[in-house]
Amino acid sequence: MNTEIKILDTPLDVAGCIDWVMSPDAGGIDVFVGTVRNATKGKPVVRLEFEAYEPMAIKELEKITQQSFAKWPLIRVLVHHRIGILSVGEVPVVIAVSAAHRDAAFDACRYIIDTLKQTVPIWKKEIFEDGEVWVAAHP
Amino acid sequence: MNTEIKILDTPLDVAGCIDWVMSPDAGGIDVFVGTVRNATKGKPVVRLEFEAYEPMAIKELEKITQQSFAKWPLIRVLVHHRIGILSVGEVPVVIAVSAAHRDAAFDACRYIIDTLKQTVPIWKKEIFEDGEVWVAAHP
Amino acid sequence: MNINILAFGIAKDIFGSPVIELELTNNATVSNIKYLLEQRYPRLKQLSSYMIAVNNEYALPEDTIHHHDEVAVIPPVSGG
Amino acid sequence: MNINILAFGIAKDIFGSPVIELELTNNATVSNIKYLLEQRYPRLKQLSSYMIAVNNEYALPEDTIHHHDEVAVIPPVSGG
Repeated sequence: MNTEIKILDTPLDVAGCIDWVMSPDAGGIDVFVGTVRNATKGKPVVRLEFEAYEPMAIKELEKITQQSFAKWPLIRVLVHHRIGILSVGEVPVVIAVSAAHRDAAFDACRYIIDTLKQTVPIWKKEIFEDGEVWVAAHP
Repeated sequence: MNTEIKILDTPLDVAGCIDWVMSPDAGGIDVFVGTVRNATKGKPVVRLEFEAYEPMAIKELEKITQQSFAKWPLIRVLVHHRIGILSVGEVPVVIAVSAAHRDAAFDACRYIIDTLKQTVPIWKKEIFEDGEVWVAAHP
Repeated sequence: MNINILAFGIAKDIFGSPVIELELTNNATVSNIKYLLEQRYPRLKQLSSYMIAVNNEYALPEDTIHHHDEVAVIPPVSGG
Repeated sequence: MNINILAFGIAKDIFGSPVIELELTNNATVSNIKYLLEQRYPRLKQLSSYMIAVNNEYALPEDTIHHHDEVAVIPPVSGG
């Protein structure tokens, strides 16, 4: 198989993700690693909580990766998204794309993270010292 | 320091490179991992040899990373390039860029690899079953 | 018919539960569900937007709901 | 003055050595160096292009060479 999509409640293995997309046909791999920032608009973040509607999230991610294979000549695509409680510096998402030529890998990796953030049913709650907010919920 | 540039004659540590650019201020990391392809224009590649004019290569890489910090709001930038003999599947280059927002990380990482391939004095020789070629040397 | 409505993110907080039950007529549409939900949970109207998913796919307002459909409220997503 | 010329990649193969010595007049330019090198090593003219670096910087054709400069032949690069 050329695609691996997982929603995990354990720390993501970034090196393992990159190994998975490696291939003797590949000339370049682009990897996006999301990390939990320590602040939002200057306000310190204590931790994050991610929640997914899992079967639908997997289905939407499959659509996005299939679209990527249709748009670019790719070799392998991996998307791992973490759920549960994350501290500052931890990794909520890893997207890794291998291709014979690097332009396709860059374009596809960026397309996947941009589209994931628009369509995949996963939600992030930011917990501050004095309260908590579901990101993007309100205008 | 926010920049690490190295020319190494030992296998590159991709996971260590990503760890190095991680930061509590970062929201996204983009990583480019070059890999040795098994063929060039359909012809099987046995191995590659990379050679660098080291002091000048470091100087040119410093220019590129400084330009990147001038062009985009970045947090950390790492470039590790390997020299010597590499087999198919091995990693000649890792570029890792962290930023508060992912667009800057993607743009800078792509700019660095594109510019590296144009200006940094490093040379690649492809060794085939029946001969060898310095890549890009002849028209 | 009675349909379970799954809720995630802020919708779960607004409902006070990850799933609620809604009584619908047989030809109920996604639009009808949104109307009923907003009647019962006015805070839904304060969201930037929200979608209804039917059987793990984003649904259109005119789509009709059938007895064994899995229906979910999808507030603005924020993964990645 | 005698200047060492460093060579890399295919230039090293053409010279048969990682460094050669060239005798130059005092006001010699990068252009003059290229001319002398191409005279002695005509295969250089078959390259897609090549540059001269002086003290680890790409040099212009009109730049002049001084006694302690580090001079190198830079054939088309292919790193990454």
